[in-house]
Amino acid sequence: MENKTIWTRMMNIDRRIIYVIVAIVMILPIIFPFNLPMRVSKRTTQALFDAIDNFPSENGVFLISADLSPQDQPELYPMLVSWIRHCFHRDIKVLVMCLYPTSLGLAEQALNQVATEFNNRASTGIGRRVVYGEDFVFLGYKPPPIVPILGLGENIYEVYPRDFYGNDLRTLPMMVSKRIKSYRDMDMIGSIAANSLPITYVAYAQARFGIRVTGGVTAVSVADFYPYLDSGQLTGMLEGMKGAAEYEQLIVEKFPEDNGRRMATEGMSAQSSTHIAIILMILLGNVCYFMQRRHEKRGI
Amino acid sequence: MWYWFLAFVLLVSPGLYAQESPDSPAPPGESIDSEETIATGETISSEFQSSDMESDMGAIPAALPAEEIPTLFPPQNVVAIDVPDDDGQAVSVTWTPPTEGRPTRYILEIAGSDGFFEELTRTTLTEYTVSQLENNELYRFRVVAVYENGQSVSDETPPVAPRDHWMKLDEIPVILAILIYISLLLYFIQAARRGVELFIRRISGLTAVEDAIGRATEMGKPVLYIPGTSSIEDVATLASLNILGEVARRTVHYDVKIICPNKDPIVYTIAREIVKETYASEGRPDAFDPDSVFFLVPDQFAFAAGVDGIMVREKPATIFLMGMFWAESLIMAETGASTGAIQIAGTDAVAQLPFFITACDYTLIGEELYAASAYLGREPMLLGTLKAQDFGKLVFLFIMIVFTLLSLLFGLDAAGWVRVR
Amino acid sequence: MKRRLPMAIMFLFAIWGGISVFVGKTPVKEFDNLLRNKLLMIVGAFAIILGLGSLIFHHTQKIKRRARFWQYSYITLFALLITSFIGLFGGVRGEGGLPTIFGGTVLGAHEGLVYAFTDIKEKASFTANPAQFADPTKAVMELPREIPIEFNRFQASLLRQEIELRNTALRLSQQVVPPMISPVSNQEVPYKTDFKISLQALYEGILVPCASTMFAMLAFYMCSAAYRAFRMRNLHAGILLVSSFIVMLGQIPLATAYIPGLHELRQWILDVPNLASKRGIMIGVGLGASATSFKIILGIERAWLGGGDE
Amino acid sequence: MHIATDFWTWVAALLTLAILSFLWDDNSFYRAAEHLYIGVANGYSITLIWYNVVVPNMIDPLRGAAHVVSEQGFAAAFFTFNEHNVLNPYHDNNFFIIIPMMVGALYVTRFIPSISWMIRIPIGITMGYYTAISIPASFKASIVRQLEASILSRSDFDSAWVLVYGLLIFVTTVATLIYFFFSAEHKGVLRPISNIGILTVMVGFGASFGLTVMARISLAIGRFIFIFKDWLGMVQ
Repeated sequence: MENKTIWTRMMNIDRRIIYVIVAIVMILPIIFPFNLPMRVSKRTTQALFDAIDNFPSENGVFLISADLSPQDQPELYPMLVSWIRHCFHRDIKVLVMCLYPTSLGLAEQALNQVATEFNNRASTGIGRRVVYGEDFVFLGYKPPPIVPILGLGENIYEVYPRDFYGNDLRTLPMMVSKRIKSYRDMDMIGSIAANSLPITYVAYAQARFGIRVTGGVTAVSVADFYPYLDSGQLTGMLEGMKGAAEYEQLIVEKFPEDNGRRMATEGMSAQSSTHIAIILMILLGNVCYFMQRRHEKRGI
Repeated sequence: MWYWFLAFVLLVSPGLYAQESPDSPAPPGESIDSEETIATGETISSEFQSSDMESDMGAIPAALPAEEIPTLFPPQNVVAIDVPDDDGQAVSVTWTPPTEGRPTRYILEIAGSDGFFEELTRTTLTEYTVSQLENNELYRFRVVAVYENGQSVSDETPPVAPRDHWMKLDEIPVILAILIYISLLLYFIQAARRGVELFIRRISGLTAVEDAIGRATEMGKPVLYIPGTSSIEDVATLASLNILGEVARRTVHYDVKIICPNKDPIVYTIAREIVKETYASEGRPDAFDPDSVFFLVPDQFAFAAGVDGIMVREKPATIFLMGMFWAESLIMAETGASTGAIQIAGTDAVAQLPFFITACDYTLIGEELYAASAYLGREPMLLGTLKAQDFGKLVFLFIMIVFTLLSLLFGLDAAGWVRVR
Repeated sequence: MKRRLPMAIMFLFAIWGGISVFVGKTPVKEFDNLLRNKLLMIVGAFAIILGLGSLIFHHTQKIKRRARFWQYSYITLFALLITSFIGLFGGVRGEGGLPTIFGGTVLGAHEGLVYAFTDIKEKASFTANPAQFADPTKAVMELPREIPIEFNRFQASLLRQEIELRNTALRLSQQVVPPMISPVSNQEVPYKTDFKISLQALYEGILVPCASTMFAMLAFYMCSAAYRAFRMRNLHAGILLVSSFIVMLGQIPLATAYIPGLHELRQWILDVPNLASKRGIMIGVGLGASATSFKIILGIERAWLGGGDE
Repeated sequence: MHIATDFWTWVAALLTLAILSFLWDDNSFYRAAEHLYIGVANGYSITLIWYNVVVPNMIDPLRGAAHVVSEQGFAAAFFTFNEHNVLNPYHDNNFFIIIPMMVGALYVTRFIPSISWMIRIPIGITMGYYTAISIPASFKASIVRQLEASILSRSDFDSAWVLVYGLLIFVTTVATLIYFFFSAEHKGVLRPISNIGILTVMVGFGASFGLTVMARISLAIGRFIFIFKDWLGMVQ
């Protein structure tokens, strides 16, 4: 016991102490938030924003595959909300579908939230009302994932004869007026997912049907997607909460009337403090390691 | 009176109008009341017109004031061809900008067998792939250039019919690559059958497997095997199931209990068969506990929660995390590490590898997972495929280097040779 | 027979899968769609029976054997039973026969007609495109208080949409809710909240928080993993440490704003070494995965058959 | 500060705390939450499979077919013609759907030992089809397209930075591939190259880890926001 220095003990610290420190560092900024400057990444966030902003025909069609689950909600949900906002601002038709049942509630909530936002604003005379069936359609869920991914390239009405609410899809005004039948009638697929689904879209939807694909992905998987971004298979993407915060900023810059809640921006301060804490802990861990090694060498 | 109603319906629903206009008994000029005609006539390019009104304009070029046309130039070289080597229903239309003037956008119009042109889409680009056409029906196209102060219509294309093709020839690079790879595979499998000695270097994570099971025996504690959290469609799951067979064989040998919770019902079924048959083929069918391989839950994090519980309560000596994983990887790996078990992980999920590397004792990176079942089994035919994998990489490297040289030295578009749509 | 037949069938379907990718003829495409969208899905649905059987067996065994913590198995079994009962008989969002929504605004669907039991009293009329509606004759209707009224599906979905909007707004803000404007009449609608035990409520009240919390625990696990594992033991560990350090710093808006070049360095790491390593691994994985697929199709790798008799 | 009054918010908050308590140690609250979670998640997926697969793909077509039989006689339900007057054996309202149902039912043969081998048939079908379509997909996305992206061209040499980047990516990709070469020991000339390869891999993993930290922290933040805002009402 006597040769256990402070460094050794620090190195083998009970992991619960680490947990407590992390919790404190995370909770404080939530209660007392602070604001931080931000820089928009060109290749990812800006590229995606520009792509949606420059859909070839006005009234474009954006298919959002919302495959977020409640667990990754803090990161992905703001992205979904931002995309829908951007589309509604630009009068782009939005199709939302889910590949997993766990996404249904959140996807519907996002659509409802943004629609309420726009309609409340419209009631004060700013912007326009958005209407289900004319501006957006919620397709719902159809398993397994490969079925809608491939099926939508052929015929959307075979995969989704009815939308989530049970309407005959062929009768919805937006589907009729835009003559939406398959990927060829859509401008881009946006895949919001915590896993490799955007790559699945690249492999199946893009490879087979040539539609542009973009991703809203958790920061964890960002590194995986760089090869695809580089080879042009992905048209921009959003990197986790940071990307979502950047996108929120771009939307407010372009559409100053937007007064929706900016959830990603809110979370970024706790984000920064925790990062700093982790960095300090890693430094501390290394200092302990080196001190202990020095101590050992001296001892022998 | 009824056709006023019809006109109203047509105006509020452009899609319907597009479909019904050929059958409409009322001539277009009459079906729209005079006020509307004047409004649309005056505001061809102005902003306040609704898009509904504008889309009607494309279909009624006759309403254009005639004297404006000569000052505006139409799009040139409108060409429509059937999209080659596809599965049909699509025609690709391309055109070039007018010789003079800058149109704000183009309107692409299509005419089917009835001969009426109707608006298809509006775009700022000079190409469009028309989809959802009927195979083997004839279609004609024309492009309207929209200017600030009016429109100009191009010539019609000759009729073209979309066709479905037997072979999607645009996939030739893929087909070639697959063929090359198949022949490599078959060659090396044959070589292995003939008994040619195939050298495979030591893979450290794999040699650790034996030691780890040995340790479990010494401690008298079970082995926990997680065959990934994906379905059977994922090849990594199949690779993991192959490794499960090898691990199960060793657990029978050392008489160690194996615990294998599953997330996917089909994977569970196969995993159970594999373990059961391994017990049978090793001569210990009685030792198979039907409750050792079980189905837990199809939900990702419920599965992680359950596995965490198993880890802290059963305290396995060795934990295998093999196959496809998502975010739950570190939840399981860290909990496993806190129980003091030896952990061997393997996945082709690049995003999860860093966590396995930090939290596990050994990690099979990417294709090492696929190599594992061949390596553990030491079956010559499986080693043959491992060799083919290596030579596949060599071929890739060779093409990559040679094509780059060709491209740099001679300025050839070598990357284009392997481009797929 | 017991091994050859399954392998032959497997091979046939593999050949079909291969053909369907490269052949564009319509009949091939149509059958492939059918196979993928319908038949395989039907086949796969049966596997869940096995899964459930296993789950129930696992827990009843535990209770029988009085294994450690066997009491908790009752929780799982009861939760399973109650959830599936509510789901199967009450519908996903309370549209089934079993009452799962109490008070407030209730909508139910049956045989294409949607009944509403609501406090909504309003006159609905439609002037929009009649083709949207299954039955245009039902376009005008009176909605008296708490009497079942027929909506067509589209109207009902719009109404339900608005009600969900209200619920969402309530949940999100817990404060004053904007007035509910009926999509049917464009007039304000009185509204009161309800209490739900529908499947959707179970999902939002139990599954969502549990899943999010499990996922959130990762933050803690990552910190402890980083503290223990990120030490400059050797060159490899050092490189891992340095690169993650830079990327982590680059995530902080504060750091990128004040440390010159950090943003660019982080981007460089992601663009160059990260790209190359991922590409290298990916190519290997692609080859390895294809080789495994080939081995299975050709019957070299037959672990899925188990061992057993020929 | 106004604490939530909604029943489900309380359930959610208590479950959140119960699961977080696992960080400290395994305890009865966690065990209860875990078992509840597993039970509800299973029940939820059964219901979804019922409504999304069983009802639309099995019950509805059979009901439709039964209806056709009652109106037009037995043959009509098997031999339905499509709009081109071609025999359509896979029409929706058709007893044809019984065939895949029977194949699926083979899964259940596992409970009957004498014919339990038949379970391999549905497994084989699923595996055969999905492994086969995975080959072109992975060749296209992970090999051919990556090959195209890896090949340098003269346009990459427009500026010095792009050139350096391009060359570095090229060299490190080659090195990574060499590292994963199993046929030869890492000796001689392969040694330094494969070392570069593994270092590249480590930089990539480090980057992944660094990026992930952010993602995971976001999630924990989301949970704490729920506790302090939605449940306790401490934060606006």
